[in-house]
Amino acid sequence: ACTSNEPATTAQTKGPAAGTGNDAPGKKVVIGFSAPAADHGWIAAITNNAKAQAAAYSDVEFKPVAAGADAAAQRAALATLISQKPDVIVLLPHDGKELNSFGLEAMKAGIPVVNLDRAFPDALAYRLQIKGDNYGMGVAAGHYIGGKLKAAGATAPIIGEIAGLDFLELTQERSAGFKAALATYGFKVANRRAAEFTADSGQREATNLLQALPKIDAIWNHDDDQGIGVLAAINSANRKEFFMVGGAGSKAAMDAIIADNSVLKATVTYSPSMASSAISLARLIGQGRGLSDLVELQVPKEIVLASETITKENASKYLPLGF
Amino acid sequence: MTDANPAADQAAADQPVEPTIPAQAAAPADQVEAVAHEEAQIVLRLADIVKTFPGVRALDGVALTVRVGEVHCLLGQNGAGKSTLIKVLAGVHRPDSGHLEWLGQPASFSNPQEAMKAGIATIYQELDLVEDLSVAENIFLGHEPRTFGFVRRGVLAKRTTELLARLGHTELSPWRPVRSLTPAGKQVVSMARALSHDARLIIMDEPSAVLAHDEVDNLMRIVQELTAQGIAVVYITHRLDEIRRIGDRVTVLKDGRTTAADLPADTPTRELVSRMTGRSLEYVFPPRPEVPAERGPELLKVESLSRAGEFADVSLSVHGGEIVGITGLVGSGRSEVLETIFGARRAESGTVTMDGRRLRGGVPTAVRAGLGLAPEERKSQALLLEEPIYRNMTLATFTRFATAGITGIGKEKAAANDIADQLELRPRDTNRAVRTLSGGNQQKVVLGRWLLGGTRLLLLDEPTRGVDVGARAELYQVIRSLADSGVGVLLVSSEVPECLGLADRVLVMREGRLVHEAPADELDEDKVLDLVMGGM
Amino acid sequence: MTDSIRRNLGLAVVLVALLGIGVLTKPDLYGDMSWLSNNVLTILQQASAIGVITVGMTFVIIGGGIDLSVGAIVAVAGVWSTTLSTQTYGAGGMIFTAIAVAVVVGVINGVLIAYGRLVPFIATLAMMVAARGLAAQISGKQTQISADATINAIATARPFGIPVLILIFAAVALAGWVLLNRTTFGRRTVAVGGNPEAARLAGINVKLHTLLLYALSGLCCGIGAIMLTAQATSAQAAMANLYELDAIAAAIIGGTLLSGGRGTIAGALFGVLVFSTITNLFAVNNLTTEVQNMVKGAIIVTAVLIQQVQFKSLTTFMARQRLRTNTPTPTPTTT
Amino acid sequence: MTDSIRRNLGLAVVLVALLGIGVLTKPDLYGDMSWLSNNVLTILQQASAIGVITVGMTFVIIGGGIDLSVGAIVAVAGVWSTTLSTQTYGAGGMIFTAIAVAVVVGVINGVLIAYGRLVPFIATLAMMVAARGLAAQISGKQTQISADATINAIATARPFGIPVLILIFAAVALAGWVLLNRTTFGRRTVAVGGNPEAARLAGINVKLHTLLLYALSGLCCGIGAIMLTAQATSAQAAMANLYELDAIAAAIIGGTLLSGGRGTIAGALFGVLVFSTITNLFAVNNLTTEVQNMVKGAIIVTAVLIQQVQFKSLTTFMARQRLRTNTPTPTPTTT
Ligand SMILES: Nc1ncnc2c1ncn2[C@@H]1O[C@H](COP(=O)(O)OP(=O)(O)OP(=O)(O)O)[C@@H](O)[C@H]1O
Ligand SMILES: Nc1ncnc2c1ncn2[C@@H]1O[C@H](COP(=O)(O)OP(=O)(O)OP(=O)(O)O)[C@@H](O)[C@H]1O
Ligand SMILES: O[C@@H]1[C@@H](O)[C@H](O)OC[C@H]1O
Ligand SMILES: [Mg+2]
Ligand SMILES: [Mg+2]
Repeated sequence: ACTSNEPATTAQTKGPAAGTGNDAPGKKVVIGFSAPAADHGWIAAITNNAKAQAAAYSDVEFKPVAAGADAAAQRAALATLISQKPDVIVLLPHDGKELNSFGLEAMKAGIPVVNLDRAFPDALAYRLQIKGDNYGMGVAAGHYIGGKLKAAGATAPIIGEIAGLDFLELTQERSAGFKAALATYGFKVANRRAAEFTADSGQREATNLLQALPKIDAIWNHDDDQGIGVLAAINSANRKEFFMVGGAGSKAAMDAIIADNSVLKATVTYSPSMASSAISLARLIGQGRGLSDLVELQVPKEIVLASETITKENASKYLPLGF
Repeated sequence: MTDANPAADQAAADQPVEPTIPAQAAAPADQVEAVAHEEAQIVLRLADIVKTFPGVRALDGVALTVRVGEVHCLLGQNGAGKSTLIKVLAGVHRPDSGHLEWLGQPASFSNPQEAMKAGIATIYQELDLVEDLSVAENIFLGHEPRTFGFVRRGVLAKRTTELLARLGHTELSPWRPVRSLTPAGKQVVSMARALSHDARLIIMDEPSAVLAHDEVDNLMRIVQELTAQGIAVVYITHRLDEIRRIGDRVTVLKDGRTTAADLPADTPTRELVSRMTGRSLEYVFPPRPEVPAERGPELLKVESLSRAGEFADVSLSVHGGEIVGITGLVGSGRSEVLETIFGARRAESGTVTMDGRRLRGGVPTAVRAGLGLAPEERKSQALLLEEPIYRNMTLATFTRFATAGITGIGKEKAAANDIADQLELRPRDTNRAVRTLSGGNQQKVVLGRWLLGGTRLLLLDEPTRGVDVGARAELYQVIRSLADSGVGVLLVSSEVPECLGLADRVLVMREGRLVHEAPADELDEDKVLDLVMGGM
Repeated sequence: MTDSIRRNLGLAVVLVALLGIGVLTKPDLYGDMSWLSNNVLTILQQASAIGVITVGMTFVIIGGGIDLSVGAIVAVAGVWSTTLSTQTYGAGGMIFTAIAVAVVVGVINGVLIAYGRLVPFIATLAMMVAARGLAAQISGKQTQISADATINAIATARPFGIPVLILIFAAVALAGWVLLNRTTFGRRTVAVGGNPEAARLAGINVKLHTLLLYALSGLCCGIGAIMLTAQATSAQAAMANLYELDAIAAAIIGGTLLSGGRGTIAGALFGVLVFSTITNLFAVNNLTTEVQNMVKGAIIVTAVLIQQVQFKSLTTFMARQRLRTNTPTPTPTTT
Repeated sequence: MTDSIRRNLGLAVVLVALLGIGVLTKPDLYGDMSWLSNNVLTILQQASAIGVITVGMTFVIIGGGIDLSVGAIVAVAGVWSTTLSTQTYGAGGMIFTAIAVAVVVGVINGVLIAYGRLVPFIATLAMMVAARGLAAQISGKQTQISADATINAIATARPFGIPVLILIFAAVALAGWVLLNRTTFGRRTVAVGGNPEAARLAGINVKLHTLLLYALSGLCCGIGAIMLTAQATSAQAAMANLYELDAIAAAIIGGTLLSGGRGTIAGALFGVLVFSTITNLFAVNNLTTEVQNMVKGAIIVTAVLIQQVQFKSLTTFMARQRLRTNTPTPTPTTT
């Protein structure tokens, strides 16, 4: 519900399931948390989810620090977080590579770091890495579009791509996955515009893309939040000869897919629910416990979420995860 | 940060530059016989110099010959091309055509530095100082004493002190920021800068315009010292008496051409004026009305006006039809009094009443009540340099020409053209940007603004500064006829004859206080000067 | 006036050149008249919101100031007007809210600068930071969807075939031109920016006028906020990102002096059009972001250089003409 | 001198006030001396790169210009110096590359402005866009990791307990002060910015000098790029985002006139410190970004107002003093 105006944000949390030892309150854990300042719905959902998940545990003390405008500001904020001696730190860095050194320092100082979403390159810099699969997301979108067009008998379809902030590595990974998947069908991207994850930039880039391609077969838009603007542009240009796939999995996008009255036919997930999971796992790490469904006594080192494809058929199942 | 010597700086800051009276008064100019000029060596010869600006032929075949050790005066109406000529000489402008011979050799200066290197130093009409540099840094800007790029501050200070001493201004600290100096103080710095070069020729473009009486004496003394050392001086002025005092020969420009060359300095005024203007003209003040002053009702009444640090306890009144002059030394606070009456500065105590009603709402209220101020510094205080002349003239009145907020440009232009005719503005085209006007013509635009009608009390601060003799007479006429039509005029002028000649009543100001008041015909120049200096 | 024509001639040349590049690189598209006319409308439409904001900015700059907060004002106005509670008042309520909020923020800028004597750069920079914060606070950092059909129609309706956005843009531009060139307000603006001391001594209330200029800029931002909200059918705290730079750049490219006292509305609009034409051209040619940026920098520099050459040679030419007509061989006087 | 002290007094008051707020809000932390001294080092360290860049910016602004491209120059220098092939040359090669690239970009700015007669705002804006594009091109939009231990040690080493970053910052600041106040270059910078016509008439090569100012700014950006790269152990095209605004704001808050001709290094550094102290205070108090932004805007405004009051009351005081000493009540004469 976050990409809408509903005041109360319905965060994705997971209450302790009955019958497992992990839910029983344990040793008190202070979890420090930092994510970039929210400038769009996905990031806002990350912070909300983390906060809500932490609140669900009586043995977790949650210490968030705002991360400011860039990696340098986030590093400064983390310096003050360290001085408050957290047991575990959950960190969604501005840039994984730029904050890699912080991860190394914290780990060296004995504070386990849970690296969320934007990955540290160095395995020594984190205790746990939990992230979405950006490349996989592009692959999912590519397969959906490729498969559908192939089935319709297209040979040289016109495919548009509206990416997110182009300077982010994750955007590069998504585009790479998309390109690779399309190639398996012998298709390629005719025009690629990069927006900034905001609705107005989405509108601007989509308008230009539509102008550049008088006829289109399919579009992949990386982010459902900017997708609001993309849809507005499509609507205002009165274009409906193609279908579109979104990204991330916002509630508004799922609603539109279910309603099936726009070009948006599917979205590939990149769920901010990973923040909730990160908090749960950070708690377990702090308490020295493992995942109850696994045999191992400790939380594993890496978790990569699968990017799933939401369509009209399965959307109702995913609706609770929509942000 | 710039200060090596904060103590000295502090001391200097505590002491506004008082124009000091040189210890030894210079011998009267007419008694100092200059070297025999006729045979003297020629340092500079110009012939057929032409320089055009977009739409204007500023110089149209000028000739000028300057000899060693002489004071060569350059005379001409506003816009005649004097400043342009000296800028050509100084390497600021490249002439379109013409010959320039320097020390007997053909020469051409493509930038100011070349001219300076060749031995030509210039004091420009518009003060060309850097406000946030110190006195010393301004004087030596571009040729600072230095080692490996580091300024040798000790040497710099020493040489500055020497130069200032030579100019009779030991009270100026070398490290004082130029921003804090009076216009006269700045003129001294410009002069010191010219002297800091080893110049064979020094050009001075209206150096006396911003100076008061005693400062002018000092200037004359310096010029004479220079010529005694064999340095030639080209001297531009609109004050004919100065030519008599120090000039050796005179070249007259009219419309960018030399109309008379090498006239003797004692050429009769009448002839000089007719060479300049092409007609004969009497340099006289308009006659005062038979019954002096107080013919109309009392318009302006000022009571015990004070501002700390500027002036104290100033009381005066101006009647309709009356011209009241205030004279005094530069820095005596006259401009501040005018600006405070006008509401541009807030009075700390005292009252200003117009037509019996108190003014307290700042400038807009004053303007609505019928006051108008022609300020002292035209560029910084009065003009929109990039805007056309007519818009500058109507700056205070354009709302009056407007209907429902929509401007009446046609009416504005017509009104501005009338004034331009009255004041002999040149060029006459009121669509031109004010920036392209000569100094004196810019001054006319400032005055023109308040002649546009509706003003009932005119505050004029040095209204004829830089205005040529011909236009001056016109201006006096205009001011007098305004008074005759019932307007009150409060006039500040550093030129005592102007004050005495034009005003009905004269107030003398010294160190922020009015020290004397008398009808103009009861005073003479000597008496006023005594009062100005402190009743010696 | 002549000045304005002369300047804009340079930018017109640039626009034509950009069109030429389009034709050369994509002859099929540019050859298609219906596509081309639609493309022109698209460019104008994309230029409309920033264009409106640039009109306000041009006034502020001519008046001797600068407004770094325009993007943030758009954001706070957009977000405030799309809260659920505001939306219950319908399109009228939303428009009123956007404009009221934007004007109030503009007035605060104006008060700080005119009466608090803050440097405009600093005052509006502080406002930029604060207003973005406020917008984030109000929106809870969510993208707020505009559900109002009337508002959203602003971006889609096309009375007489011309998009409403373009009509609004044209109306604001015309109003701005009249205000600057034909009213006492405009005259005061030039005076206040050109020489504040002279303006003050001529009886103009410089402080009040300065305040009004920032309020005017706020007003334009409010209008711009509605236009952008309609286009994106949503508003959020990060919207209109860096619009301040675009607006200032457009004004300056259009010949407005950053130091104040001089500038034209027409020039500023040409500036806006140059920018949105460039963006359009890049999209049509499918340039990557990085190449796009490098080329954009080069085009800006070239555009300004062309404009200068144009301007200079024309000035010289006109001066020659004038000289020839005005000075019928002056009769020489001799000594 | 007095002027500089007076101005900075205001900012010093602001810094003390910020410290006071820290003590009030977090007495436990600020009461702990070792935490406090460490915190001061942290603040200085965080201020160091932007501080170095601000020194260059201050020169440019005093000289009558502006440099909107500093952030982009840092990015292109940082990215160029961390390409795999550059890294093979070791720390020396990387430092040389960063500085050479930054200076060259600065020189291009300078040429465009001084000889191409482009408005500084437009020229450096174009450069900002283009240089970011170039940085993206070079890095392939990837974050490039610096593997060089020597470079990375710049951010971690602490000879005599003082971080190297702070030492570099101090050295650049001192050099900047000497350059501005004790050399002909610095004094001429004031002239070129304050009255270019006067500077030209005094025989200064205004164009060349202007070019050198942008080259100097480039140099500072090159140094800043190395410092930031060391801190992040990496470089990327989006690094030093919007540093131009921070640097300009710091310079102006520190009393540098945006119109040129006036400014101090010390003031600019105070400006930088105020900003990084604010950021630090927010982090310690864990404000959310939106509240942070709102409060930051308010603090900037308050800081400047405090500074003005300070300045004004002192000026009035001095004027009074002057009157008292100079005017020994002249005796009025009457007719
Ligand atoms: N930069 C310029 N652009 C256009 N016209 C100019 C420029 N400078 C001077 N002029 C014109 O050249 C003519 C000569 O001007 P100049 O300043 O030399 O006069 P002047 O004799 O010094 O007058 P004044 O006594 O008023 O100082 C005037 O008509 C003036 O308008
Ligand atoms: N200590 C000072 N610091 C800065 N400016 C000063 C100082 N003393 C005087 N001035 C300035 O010097 C100028 C001359 O002072 P003032 O205007 O009072 O003299 P005046 O009698 O009007 O002389 P004039 O008619 O030549 O202007 C004014 O502009 C004044 O502000
Ligand atoms: O900010 C990014 C978000 O918008 C995108 O959709 O998913 C990955 C995030 O890092
Ligand atoms: Mg002149
Ligand atoms: Mg005066």
